[in-house]
Amino acid sequence: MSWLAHFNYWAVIVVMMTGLYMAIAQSDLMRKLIGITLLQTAVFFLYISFGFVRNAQVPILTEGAERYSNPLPHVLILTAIVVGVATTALGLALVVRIRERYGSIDEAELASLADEVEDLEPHHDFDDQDEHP
Amino acid sequence: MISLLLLLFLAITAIAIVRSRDTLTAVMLTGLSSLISACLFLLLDAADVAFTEAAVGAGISTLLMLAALHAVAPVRPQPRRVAWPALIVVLLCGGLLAYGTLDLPPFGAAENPVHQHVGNHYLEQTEREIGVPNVVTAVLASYRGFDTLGEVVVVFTAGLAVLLLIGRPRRKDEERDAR
Amino acid sequence: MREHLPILLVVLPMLAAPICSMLPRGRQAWLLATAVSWAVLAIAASLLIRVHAEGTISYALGGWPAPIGIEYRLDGLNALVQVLVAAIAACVLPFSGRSVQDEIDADRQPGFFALLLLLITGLLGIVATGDVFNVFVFLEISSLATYGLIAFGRDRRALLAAYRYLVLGSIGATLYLIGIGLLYALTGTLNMQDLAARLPAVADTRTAQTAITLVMVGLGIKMALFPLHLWLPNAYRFAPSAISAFLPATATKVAIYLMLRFVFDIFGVGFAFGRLELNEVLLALAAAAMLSASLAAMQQRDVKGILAYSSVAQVGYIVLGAALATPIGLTASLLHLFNHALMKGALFMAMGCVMLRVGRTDLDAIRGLGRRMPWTAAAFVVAGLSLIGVPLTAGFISKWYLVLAALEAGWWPLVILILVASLMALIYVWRVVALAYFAPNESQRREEAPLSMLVPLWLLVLANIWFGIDTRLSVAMAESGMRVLMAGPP
Amino acid sequence: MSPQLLMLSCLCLPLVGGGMLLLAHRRPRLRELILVLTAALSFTSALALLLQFREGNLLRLDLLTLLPGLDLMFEIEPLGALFAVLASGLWLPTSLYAIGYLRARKEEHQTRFHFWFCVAISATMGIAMAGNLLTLFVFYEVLTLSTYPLVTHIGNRGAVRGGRVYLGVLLATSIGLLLPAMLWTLHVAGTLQFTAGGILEGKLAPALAGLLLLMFVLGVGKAAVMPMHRWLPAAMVAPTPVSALLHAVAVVKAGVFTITKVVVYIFGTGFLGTVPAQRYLVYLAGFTVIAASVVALRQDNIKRLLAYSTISQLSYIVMATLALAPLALTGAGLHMVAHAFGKITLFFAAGAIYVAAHRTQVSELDGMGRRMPWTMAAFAIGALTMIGVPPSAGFVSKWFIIAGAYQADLYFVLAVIVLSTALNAFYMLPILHRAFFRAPEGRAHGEAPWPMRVALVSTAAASVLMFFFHAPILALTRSLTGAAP
Repeated sequence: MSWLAHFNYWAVIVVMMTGLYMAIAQSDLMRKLIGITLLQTAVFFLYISFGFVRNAQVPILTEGAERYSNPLPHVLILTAIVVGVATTALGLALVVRIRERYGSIDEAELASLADEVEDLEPHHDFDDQDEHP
Repeated sequence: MISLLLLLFLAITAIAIVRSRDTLTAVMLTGLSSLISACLFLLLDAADVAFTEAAVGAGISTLLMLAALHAVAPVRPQPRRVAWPALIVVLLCGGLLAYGTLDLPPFGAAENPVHQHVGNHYLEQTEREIGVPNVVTAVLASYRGFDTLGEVVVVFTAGLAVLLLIGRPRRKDEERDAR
Repeated sequence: MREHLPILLVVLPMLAAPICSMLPRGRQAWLLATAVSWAVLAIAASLLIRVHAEGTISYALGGWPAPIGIEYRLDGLNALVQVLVAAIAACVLPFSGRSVQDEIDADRQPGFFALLLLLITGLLGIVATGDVFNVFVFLEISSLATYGLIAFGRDRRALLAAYRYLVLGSIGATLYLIGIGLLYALTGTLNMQDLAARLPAVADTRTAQTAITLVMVGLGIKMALFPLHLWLPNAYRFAPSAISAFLPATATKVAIYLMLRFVFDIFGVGFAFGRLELNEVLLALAAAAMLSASLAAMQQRDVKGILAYSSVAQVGYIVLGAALATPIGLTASLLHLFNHALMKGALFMAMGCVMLRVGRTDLDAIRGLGRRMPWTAAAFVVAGLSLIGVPLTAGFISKWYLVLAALEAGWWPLVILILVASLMALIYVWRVVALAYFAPNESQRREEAPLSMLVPLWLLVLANIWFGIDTRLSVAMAESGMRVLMAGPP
Repeated sequence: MSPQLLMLSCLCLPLVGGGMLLLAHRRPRLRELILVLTAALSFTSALALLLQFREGNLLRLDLLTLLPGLDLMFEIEPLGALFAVLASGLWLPTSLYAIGYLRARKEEHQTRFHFWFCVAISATMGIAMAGNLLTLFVFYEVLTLSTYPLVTHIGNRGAVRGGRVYLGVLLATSIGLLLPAMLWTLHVAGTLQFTAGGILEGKLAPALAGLLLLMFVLGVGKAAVMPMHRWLPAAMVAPTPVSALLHAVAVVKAGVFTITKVVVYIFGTGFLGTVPAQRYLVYLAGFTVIAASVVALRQDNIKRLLAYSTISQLSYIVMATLALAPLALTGAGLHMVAHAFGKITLFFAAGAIYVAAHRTQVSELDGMGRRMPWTMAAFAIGALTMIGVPPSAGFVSKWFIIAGAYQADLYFVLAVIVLSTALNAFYMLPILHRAFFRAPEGRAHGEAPWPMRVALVSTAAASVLMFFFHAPILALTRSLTGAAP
């Protein structure tokens, strides 16, 4: 039973680590953000499961209810969801701008682009370079 | 039991996302995973969170991603390569978390410390102190109202930053880039 | 009014930000932001004085007492950090007027200043609050504002730097969130004081150990602790001048403050350093940071890059002092936190002046600076001497304490390490100085930066000298902060 | 004037003068008047201070608290008073000399030059009067930094390279060795106050004390004990007045002064006698004496030759100090003064030759004695001082060192002195021979401008006078050994 009791945590950890892996390893900038979203979603679940009470009710006070789930994690996660989506939005805006000015959103390519420009003409505004090869 | 199945499904979705080659698929699957977790939240008695996750996580977030994907398209398919250093870091991190969850209080038990201290106060006192039946709303708006204010500021900050990044015509940049 | 000052400090820039963003002209936004920053400094200073006179100030937000509601709690430590943040802001904002005019499109300037105010709000909020989740919310405010501000850099690589910081910063914040989630699951509270009181009962669990590790890693990313510093160099390098002057002096410092708070006040030294021996990990990382980042700084071709890597090395110094966990080590750490803000602020501001007049900050742009911009170059020299740790500058004082702390703890190798890193600082600073004064440059035209930039710059430079000669104030402040930390969990 | 005010004026007069120079930078004559006046006033106040000290007044000044428990404070003791008078006294002729030199060479940035010179002198005063090791260290670093713009004054590639070595060696040794040595001392003794009899006795194992002493001796790069001597030849790119006052007197003497202070007031000669490793440092200093002389033999550039000669002569002083014999210590104090007079004269002469004849090499000096009789006569006196022949000051000091070495049965020191005297003669006498006994060649030229001549004649005269009237100096240095029984 002990391992079954922790099964939900382990499943969540798998999701978390999948997200983390995407954010670190995948070179497409969009996919990194997807990874972060995934990571955050898993964390939300973690919090909510902390607040869960078996055989209890949604924390809306009603007549006759004995037990409620803990409302505090819900509150925290409501905040965290909004914060998460705000981060995603900003990240996406950055990706769009990067695509506009570099013509690519692949990390490996971007790194080589930046180096290339630096070597060619180190002393001028880099923005002057043509960005659509 | 349903929740366990859903969780398994969520994990499978996550794996599918990481293995997907096409970013559009990944985005759609992310939306799906948000929906699954919204269902899970509902099963775990978190109605407000479930609703928000469905609306914001599965809805707005997916929409934003689709819009961004449209703006940056075409995106080349992701090569299937395993980045070993990252994998090792991730496995270590996951191992640590798994280790850490071993000593967590039993899942769903009413005697857990979480339910004894502050949380209990909210449940017992909200009716008297706030007078709103929905405890989540009470905590959100009053007990921890400052967090909510902070949340609004976060949204404002992100909105402002996004607007400044892509919201207005950027003639200067375009001139610069065109040269 | 007086009792509401703690919250007013945070809310004032928060409310000013939307107004600022709606102003039609950049100039007006700048004036408003500057006025707000000065008001914030005045409030922060008055709070610090009050803390010293009356002891810890606790402010219950919304009137709900501590564990139920969110609490702002100011003691000798965070009141000091608040003053530091506010003072740097009050210096950087007047300075930013001209450089922003030069570097940022006119129609985006009000937004820029609004974001800067939000960044200040976030940092002040993190420092003031006594609630670990509230920390997360304000951490995100400051982080999002930072990502946006870095992206304002003219160089297109600024966008990439901002993006990379966003990814790493979000991972850091999420790890922190998991960490405090685990703590919450163990104790049922989010209030720092309450956590500290309830943690000892569950300290033996694997969950608590994991939680502390996650919190430290999350904060490690935010404070750019080696090897989690990879986001920092490019972020500082490509950010607009005003931002690269503001960030190193404040953002990493606030993250370090938070780490100190967690280790000493919440977890307690006995747990974090005694049982988990995190201090040894921290010492090793600090040492690695000092050496590797100094080496990297020596290889940079861009002065802002040099300064950025040097910042990573200096984080190592600060962590080093803290990891010794002795009164004198902590004093050294806090002193260096304060002094490093002064010197890095000044150095990056000097680069802001160069950016304005020359348009770039690579080593070639520095050639002949002594002739062309004598005041800027002189400011760089003095602040650079402070960074090296030459006597009569603030840098000397903090390094003196650090070495003394290492000696006291009997860590001989650390003494050598600190001195070697100082010598490396000598090399990378002097490379710039030599170019500024001895390298010929075709243009010998005098083109000094405007007074609006020179005055704040020299204010910081003089502070470097002042706190190197008269150390009563800075040492007393650091010691009062140290006492807060050494007192440990209540 | 109260003694405290006098000490403050010693420290601040050069700074104030420097500030006024900057203000008067558009009016060269006024500027130079200010310079000479400042130098004269500084000398007067240093002299007054010395007199006060001899009357037995307690001269102590707490300026401010740099670190808790560690003040920036000054206290006069015999050697310091001597050093202050020496440095400020020689500043007066040097300022005259510098005015003549810079004008004749039509150098750029003359105001900047004089300003940094003033700062350097002020730092030297700080070193001379320092009452604890921290104060000494602070002014030591200020001296390094303020002389850097002087070394690189010419601003060409060679000057920059020389400046880099100069700053690199001096800062690296002081941060890398002197600072940790000082912190170690503080850690062990709990104080850095200069105290008669030392502060370390009984607090440090002899083996560790040896290591600490090694850190001090090598950490004080300004004393140019090998292998930390490279900066001194490098500093010769500086204009000659800098080499003359700073790199023959102020900076290098600050180095040996620091070592002497550490030996006498930090370790205490009594305690140091029990430290076995101290003997090896005597050998190191002796080796430096010989090796630097050998290198000097092979130099053709006059200033480089003089630089190596300085390295050698400095190690005399270090060696005599470390010999720990009372008479040798007296000799060390005397030699500080004697070498200062002699070496500054030599540099003055070298600079005069450069200005008047544009010659920098020994091999170009044929017949110079006839073209520039005053200059070469002064040069001869300086050379005799270096060798230690009567009637020059060098004889007196060497005599005391030899007597001290004999007293302490240090035959190694005796051998070194004898050998190096021979070596000194080998590299100095050929120059005199060339100058006075060979026919001049090339275009005819006269002496250097009069301010330079006045300066070099007066210092040459001083080094002869010191041979006859060394009693007051002797009394001072004697009281130094009295302070450390």
